[in-house]
Amino acid sequence: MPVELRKMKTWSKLAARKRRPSEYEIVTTNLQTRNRHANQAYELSPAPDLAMNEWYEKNVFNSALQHEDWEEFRDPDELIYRVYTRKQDSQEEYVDGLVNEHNEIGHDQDLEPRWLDVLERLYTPRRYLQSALQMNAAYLVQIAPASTLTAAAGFQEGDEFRWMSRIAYRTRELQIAHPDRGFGKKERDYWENDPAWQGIRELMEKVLITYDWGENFVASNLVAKVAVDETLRQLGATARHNGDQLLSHLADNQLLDSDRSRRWSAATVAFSLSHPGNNKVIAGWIDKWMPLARKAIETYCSALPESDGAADNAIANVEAFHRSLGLGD
Amino acid sequence: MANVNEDRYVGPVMRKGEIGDAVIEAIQEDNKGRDIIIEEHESYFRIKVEGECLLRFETVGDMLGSDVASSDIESAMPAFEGFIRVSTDQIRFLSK
Amino acid sequence: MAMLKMEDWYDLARETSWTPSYVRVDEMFPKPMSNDFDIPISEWEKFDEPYKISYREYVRMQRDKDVSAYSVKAALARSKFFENASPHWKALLALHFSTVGWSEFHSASCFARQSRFGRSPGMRNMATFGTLDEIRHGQIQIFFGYEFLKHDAVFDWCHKSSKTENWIPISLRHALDDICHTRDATTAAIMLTVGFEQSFTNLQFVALSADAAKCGDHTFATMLTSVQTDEARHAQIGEPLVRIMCANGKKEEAQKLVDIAFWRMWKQFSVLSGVGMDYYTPIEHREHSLKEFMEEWVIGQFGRSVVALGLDLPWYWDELHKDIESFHHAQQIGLYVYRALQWWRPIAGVSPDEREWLEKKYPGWNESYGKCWDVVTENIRNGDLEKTVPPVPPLVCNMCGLEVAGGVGDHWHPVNYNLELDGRRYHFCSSVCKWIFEEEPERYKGHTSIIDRVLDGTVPPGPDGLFEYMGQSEAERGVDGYDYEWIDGYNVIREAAE
Amino acid sequence: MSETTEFTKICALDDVWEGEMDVFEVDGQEVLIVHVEGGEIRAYDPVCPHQDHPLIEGEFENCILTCSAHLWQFNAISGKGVNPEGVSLNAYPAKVENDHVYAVLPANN
Repeated sequence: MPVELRKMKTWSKLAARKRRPSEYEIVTTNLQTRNRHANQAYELSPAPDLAMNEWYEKNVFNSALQHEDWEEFRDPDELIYRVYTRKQDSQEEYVDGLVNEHNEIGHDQDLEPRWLDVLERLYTPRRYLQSALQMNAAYLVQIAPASTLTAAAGFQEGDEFRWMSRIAYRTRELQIAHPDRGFGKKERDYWENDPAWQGIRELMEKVLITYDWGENFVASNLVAKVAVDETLRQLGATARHNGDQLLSHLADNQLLDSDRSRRWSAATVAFSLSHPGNNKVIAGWIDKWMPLARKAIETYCSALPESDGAADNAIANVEAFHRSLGLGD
Repeated sequence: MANVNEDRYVGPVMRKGEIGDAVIEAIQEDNKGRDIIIEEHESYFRIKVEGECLLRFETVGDMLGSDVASSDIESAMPAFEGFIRVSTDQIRFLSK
Repeated sequence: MAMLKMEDWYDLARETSWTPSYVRVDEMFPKPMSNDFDIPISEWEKFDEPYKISYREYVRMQRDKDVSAYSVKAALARSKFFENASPHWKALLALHFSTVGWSEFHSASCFARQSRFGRSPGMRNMATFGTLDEIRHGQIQIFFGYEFLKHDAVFDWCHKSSKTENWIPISLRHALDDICHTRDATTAAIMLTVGFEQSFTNLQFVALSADAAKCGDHTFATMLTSVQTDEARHAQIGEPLVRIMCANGKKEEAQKLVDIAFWRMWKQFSVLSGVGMDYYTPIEHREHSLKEFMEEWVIGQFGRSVVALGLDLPWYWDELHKDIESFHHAQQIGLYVYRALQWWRPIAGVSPDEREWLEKKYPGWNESYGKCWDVVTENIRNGDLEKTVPPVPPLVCNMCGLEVAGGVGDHWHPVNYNLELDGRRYHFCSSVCKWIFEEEPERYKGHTSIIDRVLDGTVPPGPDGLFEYMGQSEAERGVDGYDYEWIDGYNVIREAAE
Repeated sequence: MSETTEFTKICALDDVWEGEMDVFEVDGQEVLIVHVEGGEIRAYDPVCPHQDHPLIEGEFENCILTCSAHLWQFNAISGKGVNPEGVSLNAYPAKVENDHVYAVLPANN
């Protein structure tokens, strides 16, 4: 009857190692096609006739960040969709609990006016920042040259959206508790005009228009995102000292997502270092973007109450992350 | 050609099962006065309501004896006809 | 105070647009990525998500969906369903899993383009769910396809086909890159969600699921509908976009995007779903023919919604009606006679019983396509297997990448629509594929079909050159799924007659 | 039934990759070969000591072998019960030589 069935243990592309692949490797590797031909990433007219083929050639194939086979990259968390939703559902369950508990004890009503000023100016406008981070992660999804990178960036996009949503949620709660204040009304104005935000906004806008895939990855995931997440850590610490336990817990939870981004980003750097010259390229971009990042941290942190040392702490944490990347001198 | 929209029938396509059955009952309850057609296929029901279809989660919950959210409906609704409007308490399917 | 309802706070989550001042707006939303069609930003910001959901609800719901879908698979893993499935169904599973998994994964990038370059925050948020959904659809289908690998090496193509230069992945990439990946955010959103997801994914994920359920393949049936529950949500991005375009005098532009995308995906699905439903599904398990499913889901449901949205039916609607009755029948003959070019084991699907079914569903089939199969059948009965494989390569359409087959009546009528441009001759299977090319020749003219590549020397010469080029080892060349035993049905008839 | 200490060739090392287990039949006798992550090879009686259910139908993840019948779990290196404790898989001596797996099987009657 039917033709003799041939059998295989795993995908031919994963067979050489003679090790049972993980579910992550089975479902996330080797799925990209736009990394096949330099001038014809997409199956239509080659560059320059097709704008998108030209875009991809210029920004990926001709990027200073190079690797012979990006598809070999692996996310150290081996995160797959069904694990992502499971983990984030648990985290959101926890955050729901936090928000509810604090609600029941009238947390928002009890906050000091001085602290409410801080929330209004430095916390609730962060949904614009989260939106910028969400947009940039989405750029990485569509430009990254390997499916394992695409997936990691996709989950990061989800995380940024998660916190944009939570901040919107908290903004409305604060508005309900303090209807006479600017919550829910003045965030855009702060984001666009308040001096405290201008460093961060300048940094994010400039990252967003950095279309070279390698530089965008470095500028966002190794510098800008790290820097702005460190400003959140400082905000969370200040909140703790000002009786806002809720915000300090929310910041801690958000930083768990940031840690995951740092893990896959650091792993991307480690993976890319096998290609000669990449360490200089990456270090060069970090140096290029750090002045803006420092300025962003300083303008934001100096607006925090009792802010002595906040900016220095944040910058030190960013620099420590950079040292951990093993780029050498 | 059957593309006249004045009397377009709209509504969800529900996977067969407990939720699907409850949705059929709830739609019949919440759309009285409108013509309703239930088409049975091998693995799904197509529920067609003339002009507009209202699906209230509370009514579905009454049929099931448990709380129902839009996510419960979505998980059993692979398709629908009409322009959908989803909110916390209900889904409406509009014909135009 | 209890938890806020989504309506109470959601509006804030879509007030996230700002006016950049450190960079220019046209730098942040460059034209190739973000076409505003000269519609003011204030109009785009009217985008109101028809299908609203919060991140919090999303992860809860999606977690539950996966728990259900994967648990059905685990429960049935030992049922030996696959080992006992007919070669028909195995061919269908191979065709589905080796083309659909990776192409859905790619769609994550298309939604990401909408999240980054969409002009309205509501659209950017909805598209973020789209990105996550499509990662799911890639991963779950690849995982389910992987299960079969230990039974059949054909399923290696679930993982490897995307990068190969086999003619089918070329054809599929060409279509999807055209509508999803090489377009700006607004265009891609309309083409993908209106031109494709609101129409054809229902065929493969709801209609085919009914066939799968009838076959007893509950793992596949459950997975298909579970995937489509996501599609039905994120596909709604297109509705407000089309409304905004129509309200701002850009109906014609929106119409063209839908017309192009719909036709391009019709060609893909006529092969994937058409051959799958009318030839690869065992007849005792067929819920409907492709034509009947098309009438329900596409001609009917999709056609009505396009008109309700304020657009017209695509100009080629009459052509489509004819194509529904013919195109996939012609492609099926090509898939079978050139079977070595496929990585799976194609099914002829024309035993006497099946021919009776085809004649009933497509009156006149016997007098047209049936006559071609008469010749194939006769050659097999006489043992002239080499005569069942045409000596010359097929002519391939420079748009859809599928065989230029044409219609069949008393005679075979392959109509070759062609045109000359810059000294090169392009061939098309239909007036619509040719129309798409002529609308924007720059997009398409530099692409070569698999046959162009044979003729221009890109494909190495020699009998194995094409297979090497397409990434097919000798063991990966398609052979008749039944080793020709389906012919026994005819022998019985002949013996009875004698 | 008598004991023997003779090693029998069971399979090629390629047949069972790291992280995999498989059942092989040699001279009418079945043996479960487990290739633990990290490289160690073990040979076991292929049925669960609980109710003789085939272990191959269970899961093998992170050095833990789980029987699909009642979810009894065993450490794949020691063969000892993890849940419940105090039970063990029936282990056969095993070794790798020249890229092949050998084990000492109970005598074949």
